[in-house]
Amino acid sequence: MKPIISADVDLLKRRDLKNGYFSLTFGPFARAKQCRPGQFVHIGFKQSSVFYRRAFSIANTNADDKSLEIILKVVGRGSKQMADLRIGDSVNFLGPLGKPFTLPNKKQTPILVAGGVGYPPLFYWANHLIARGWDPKRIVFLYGGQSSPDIVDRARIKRMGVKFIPVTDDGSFGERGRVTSPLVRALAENTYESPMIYSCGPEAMLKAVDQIGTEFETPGELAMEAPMPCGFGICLGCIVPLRAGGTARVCQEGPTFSIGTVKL
Amino acid sequence: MKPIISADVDLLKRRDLKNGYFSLTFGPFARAKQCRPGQFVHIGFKQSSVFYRRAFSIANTNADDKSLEIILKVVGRGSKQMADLRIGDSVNFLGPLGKPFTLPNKKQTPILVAGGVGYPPLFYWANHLIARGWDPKRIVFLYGGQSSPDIVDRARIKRMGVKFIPVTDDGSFGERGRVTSPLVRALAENTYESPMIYSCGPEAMLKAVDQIGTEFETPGELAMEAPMPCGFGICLGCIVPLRAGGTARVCQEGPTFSIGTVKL
Amino acid sequence: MSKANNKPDMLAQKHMITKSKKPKSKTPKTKPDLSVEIAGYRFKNPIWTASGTCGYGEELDTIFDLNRLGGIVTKSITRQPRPGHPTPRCAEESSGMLNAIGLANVGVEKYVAEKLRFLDEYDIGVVVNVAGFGFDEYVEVCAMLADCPRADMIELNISCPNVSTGGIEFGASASDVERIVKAVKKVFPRPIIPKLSPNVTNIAGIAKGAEAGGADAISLINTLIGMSVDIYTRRPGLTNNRGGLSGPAIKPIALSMVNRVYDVVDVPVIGIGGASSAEDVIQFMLCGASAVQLGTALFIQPDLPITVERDLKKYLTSQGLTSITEIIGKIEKY
Amino acid sequence: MSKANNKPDMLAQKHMITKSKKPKSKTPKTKPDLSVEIAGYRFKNPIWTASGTCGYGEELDTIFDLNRLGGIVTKSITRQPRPGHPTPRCAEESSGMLNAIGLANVGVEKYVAEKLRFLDEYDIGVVVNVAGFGFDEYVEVCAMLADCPRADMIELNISCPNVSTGGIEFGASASDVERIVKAVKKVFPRPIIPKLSPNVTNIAGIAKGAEAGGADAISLINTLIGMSVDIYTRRPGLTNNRGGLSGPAIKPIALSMVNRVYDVVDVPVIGIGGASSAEDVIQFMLCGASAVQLGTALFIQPDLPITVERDLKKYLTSQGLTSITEIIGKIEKY
Ligand SMILES: Cc1cc2nc3c(=O)[nH]c(=O)nc-3n(C[C@H](O)[C@H](O)[C@H](O)COP(=O)(O)OP(=O)(O)OC[C@H]3O[C@@H](n4cnc5c(N)ncnc54)[C@H](O)[C@@H]3O)c2cc1C
Ligand SMILES: Cc1cc2nc3c(=O)[nH]c(=O)nc-3n(C[C@H](O)[C@H](O)[C@H](O)COP(=O)(O)OP(=O)(O)OC[C@H]3O[C@@H](n4cnc5c(N)ncnc54)[C@H](O)[C@@H]3O)c2cc1C
Ligand SMILES: Cc1cc2nc3c(=O)[nH]c(=O)nc-3n(C[C@H](O)[C@H](O)[C@H](O)COP(=O)(O)O)c2cc1C
Ligand SMILES: Cc1cc2nc3c(=O)[nH]c(=O)nc-3n(C[C@H](O)[C@H](O)[C@H](O)COP(=O)(O)O)c2cc1C
Ligand code: FES
Ligand code: FES
Repeated sequence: MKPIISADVDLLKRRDLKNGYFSLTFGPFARAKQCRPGQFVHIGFKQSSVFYRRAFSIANTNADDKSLEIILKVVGRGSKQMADLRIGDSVNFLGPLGKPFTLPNKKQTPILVAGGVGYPPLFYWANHLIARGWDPKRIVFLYGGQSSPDIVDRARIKRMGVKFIPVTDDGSFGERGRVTSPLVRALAENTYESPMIYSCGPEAMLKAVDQIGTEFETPGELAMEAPMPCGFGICLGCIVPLRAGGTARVCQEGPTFSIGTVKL
Repeated sequence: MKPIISADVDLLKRRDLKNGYFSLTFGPFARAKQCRPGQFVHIGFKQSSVFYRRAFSIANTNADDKSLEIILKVVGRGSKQMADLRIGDSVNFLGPLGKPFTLPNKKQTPILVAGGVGYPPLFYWANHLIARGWDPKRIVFLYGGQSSPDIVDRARIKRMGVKFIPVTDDGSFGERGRVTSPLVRALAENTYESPMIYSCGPEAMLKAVDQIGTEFETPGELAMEAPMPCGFGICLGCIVPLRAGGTARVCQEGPTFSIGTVKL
Repeated sequence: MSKANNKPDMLAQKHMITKSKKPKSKTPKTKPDLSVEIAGYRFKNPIWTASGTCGYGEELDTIFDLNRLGGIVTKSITRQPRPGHPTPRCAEESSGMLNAIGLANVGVEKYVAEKLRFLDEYDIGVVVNVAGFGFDEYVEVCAMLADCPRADMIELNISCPNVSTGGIEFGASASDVERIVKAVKKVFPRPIIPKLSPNVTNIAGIAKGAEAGGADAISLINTLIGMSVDIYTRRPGLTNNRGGLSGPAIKPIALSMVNRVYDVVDVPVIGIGGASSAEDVIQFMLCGASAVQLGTALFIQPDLPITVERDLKKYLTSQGLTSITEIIGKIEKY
Repeated sequence: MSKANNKPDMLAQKHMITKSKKPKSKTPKTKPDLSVEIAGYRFKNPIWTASGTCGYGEELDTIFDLNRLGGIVTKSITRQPRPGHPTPRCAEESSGMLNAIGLANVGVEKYVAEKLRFLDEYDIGVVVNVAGFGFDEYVEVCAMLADCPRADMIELNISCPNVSTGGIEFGASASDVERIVKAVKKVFPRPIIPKLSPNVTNIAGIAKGAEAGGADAISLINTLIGMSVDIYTRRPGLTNNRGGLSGPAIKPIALSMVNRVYDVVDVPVIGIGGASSAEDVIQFMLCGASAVQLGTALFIQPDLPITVERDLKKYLTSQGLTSITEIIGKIEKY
């Protein structure tokens, strides 16, 4: 059994999360059970105006019906095409791809730092940790966006029972400011025992999180993005430079990288 | 007001006529009222694996709701994509294009000779003639196909009340043989007063009809097909050679040509 | 079409493409200005239609008002009328098409008598594309157009790959291009725009040849030589076996060549190749084009020029620019 | 990797690509035969993967069994390891993409020590693609591969347009190509396949140069030089400014060039450029290719080789053919 498959899946469920965000659930995907948070699927279209596949973080899976959820924001042609899919439409999944987040040890406090459309893998990660026996109350979920509507899917986050700290640039929901502010505060004030950061979001945010983690000597992992022609390591198109020298492929050595690894 | 428009229309109705045939009704199309039998629309897709538009004969129009029907057979990528459309999907119509059939004079007996997917413009034509006051019983509708399922849409044809003469290669519906046999018979036996032929179908059939018309000195018009990059006369890609020398564009000087005009 | 009419200024007046005399005004305008100047003429916008993809203009005018165009480049004309190659002479490809129309055209005489006259009514730049099967034919046809005031400029199709006896040979050699441009410049008093073939090793060299010959502007690219074959009949997709590839497929190649040529010549460059949107037109202009011809895209979206015009204005406004000329060649290379 | 191993016959035995000795059997087979012979070797099918689009094989093998391939052409290697250009080094286009990876690779030493070894386990033809920044580097790298029995053949990337100091210069001149092929033939005892650049005026002439130099086969095409630009940042899509266009967009150009070369050389031709289906592979073979490399299409459909293999068999059966070799060059031109 090859670990990665290319398989057609149908759109089973479509939720409009408003403000250009959509949750799409596809299935059945034979590798749903093998998927791990931090990994992604590379999605190909039948009829398309885009040439590459598009990568989307896995936002959830259901081992029973082998379904897989992604959450996206419409920003260009590919995401538009995704959002325009209708129930029953079929796309091609290539996956699961990439290196998942690594589990914290039981002493550590997972601090999830999501920015905008970086939310999906962290939702999956929180769910996964809880399923693995983590106390939801011990999972810190920082979630930043420009404005209130950018903090999507709140009901589900609350239902998980994690320590949910929303932050918006304009203060229209949660704390006003940058999502990195409560992070810095928590680390500076030693609010949580052995913090371990998991972050996904815009590059500028990841860069800040990387600096913060490095400064406070807090371990963590960043889930990165890059334009991905192939998504599984053969094109060398998605590289990032490493601090230690050389380069790494985001799709293969990533998308999750330890804090301090990538030259951001 | 420009005679030809490019306009987005929605799929309003979709009938599976079996055996790969589909009837698709689109609208609203602002030029529905200006359309005439023999004309076609050139259809463009939003998301597509084909590059050109695809030409489809107008099979009917409804001036009230500005809808337009086409009937197609799935034979390749473009027609497949059409057949896969779902209610509410949108395509782009360019049209109406091409030279319509010309009206017979009141003494003439219109003999419509349809072969396979050449049926749609002739259905429209019969309807149109009836609407213009022609006695349905004086309209002869020869319709040939390989086998019974190729004679689609029979109920509607019967409802029109025309003199319907189906012909199949294998005799599974109507007369056995070629659709040209009853045509030759009718012309040889002078069955109808001042016959005027209108035909659409595969090239081999049109060639036969052209020969028959020429031989029996019976006037008529053939609706032709050709691969059409542009559909409105600017690419010069759809030419046919003329008997009188030179060439004609099927999309512009056609698709309807008088019998004896084109070198078939 | 008397000789007396044959003055750029009068022509320009008549067709509203004014010969620019004074420097561009510096006062900010409310409406973004799409006009561009090429070889001493001002076109109301940089949107032209490409030769062979807009006929002689009549059919396009049944879909949108031709006056909306900056310029029209008519189908290549030759000395004699030509039926072109037998069908199939077009073939559909991924994001593009092959064609080997074979220079079907009405011949220069009928062109001047009928086709050019149709354009008299329009306030657009008329660029007459001329093709030939030999050095002398080019010169002869251009000379015949000298007295036609409506022929604002000539685009010299030295790059048509479809006819084995002509076209490509000129286009592939810098010295041939220089020679032919020099010769037609002598017989045609208005601007000459050689149209370059992309099927060459060194497009910059060819462009320099054209400039040395006296080209007033350079347009590129024509189609790339391509082929297709039906796997069941084993027949090529075109009766001419080979044809020219056009459409979005070739846009990256066209952008690269336009930019190469822009970097080495002083005359204006006119971009052609796969442009299908205002974004594409802007890309060509950033790479150095002063105007952009829409070709194959017209087959897919015939009223594209109207959309492009609107979107170009939107772009300028969004970028805080007042004139489209501000973007010409403004790519910021690494 | 001792010298003793370095015999075609032993190699062939080990990797099941048998050196063909006897003429093809004429008895009709039930199973269609996809095997092809190139430069004295028999590949189990004509489906290869193209250099730079399949890495060194490891990743592809996580998706399908590499053994299903006829051959693999590994990513260009150079004398020294190279990080390549900074990102962005790929850009999406209509039916294709631009890349200027910049010959990122592990260098020949690590390649031989690690990457080539991985392929030891597979019964496929291994074609090592070699690039260089000068005449001497090509020769040096090829010489270092002479003693690696797993390097069944070398594909010489004389056509990489991305690195301004090398690549394109060789590929654009017939005499340069002849010279470089001659030189590497002296140091590498197995077949040499020069890979031609499409960015030339006369591909047939270049191919003849390669053949004169002793090429055992000729592969083409590499990418076409292209460019893109972001209209908001005004930055090129690639840090290298220009890159190579690949994908379905270039297939018609590739088919035409393959056919041109097939018509003028006697050695086998290997087709590359936009192939994305069995139909495409058949088109290349009808135009003269003895094998076809799948490139960019692997990014879109990584298990494509499996589908192509199945569909090639279906095609042969539907056409009443027993061997894929029966279609090579069998286009019926007008
Ligand atoms: C490993 C990985 C995981 C990803 N997970 C998700 C996910 O869970 N949800 C999701 O919505 N997207 C995700 N993306 C991004 C996604 O793959 C697409 O890049 C994104 O949807 C834009 O594609 P497009 O075709 O719509 O835009 P394009 O047409 O390619 O680009 C349009 C414009 O949007 C900009 N743009 C590109 N990507 C983004 C982005 N991510 N955010 C904002 N602007 C952008 C481009 O710069 C461009 O200007 C992921 C990417 C990777 C590599
Ligand atoms: C003026 C005009 C009117 C038309 N009206 C109709 C209509 O009313 N209904 C309709 O179904 N089609 C009609 N067509 C044909 C239609 O435009 C397409 O050519 C047809 O649907 C095939 O396109 P495709 O993309 O599916 O096939 P492609 O992928 O282009 O071709 C697939 C295969 O089908 C073959 N093929 C192409 N056209 C036909 C055809 N018409 N019949 C059988 N085989 C074909 C091709 O040779 C090829 O082998 C009309 C064409 C023209 C020019
Ligand atoms: C059907 C067709 C016919 C063409 N005829 C001519 C021609 O007569 N003369 C000419 O110079 N170019 C001709 N061209 C080339 C176009 O003018 C243009 O250079 C080329 O198609 C690339 O632009 P595009 O991709 O926007 O179409 C033709 C192109 C097409 C598609
Ligand atoms: C990302 C990428 C990297 C490539 N790297 C190389 C390379 O290292 N050496 C080489 O000879 N060709 C390289 N090529 C060219 C391909 O091998 C092939 O010739 C070209 O892409 C055309 O084929 P395609 O359209 O099927 O991809 C590369 C192509 C791509 C897309
Ligand atoms: S996307 Fe191709 S190597 Fe990462
Ligand atoms: S389809 Fe273009 S001229 Fe008829």
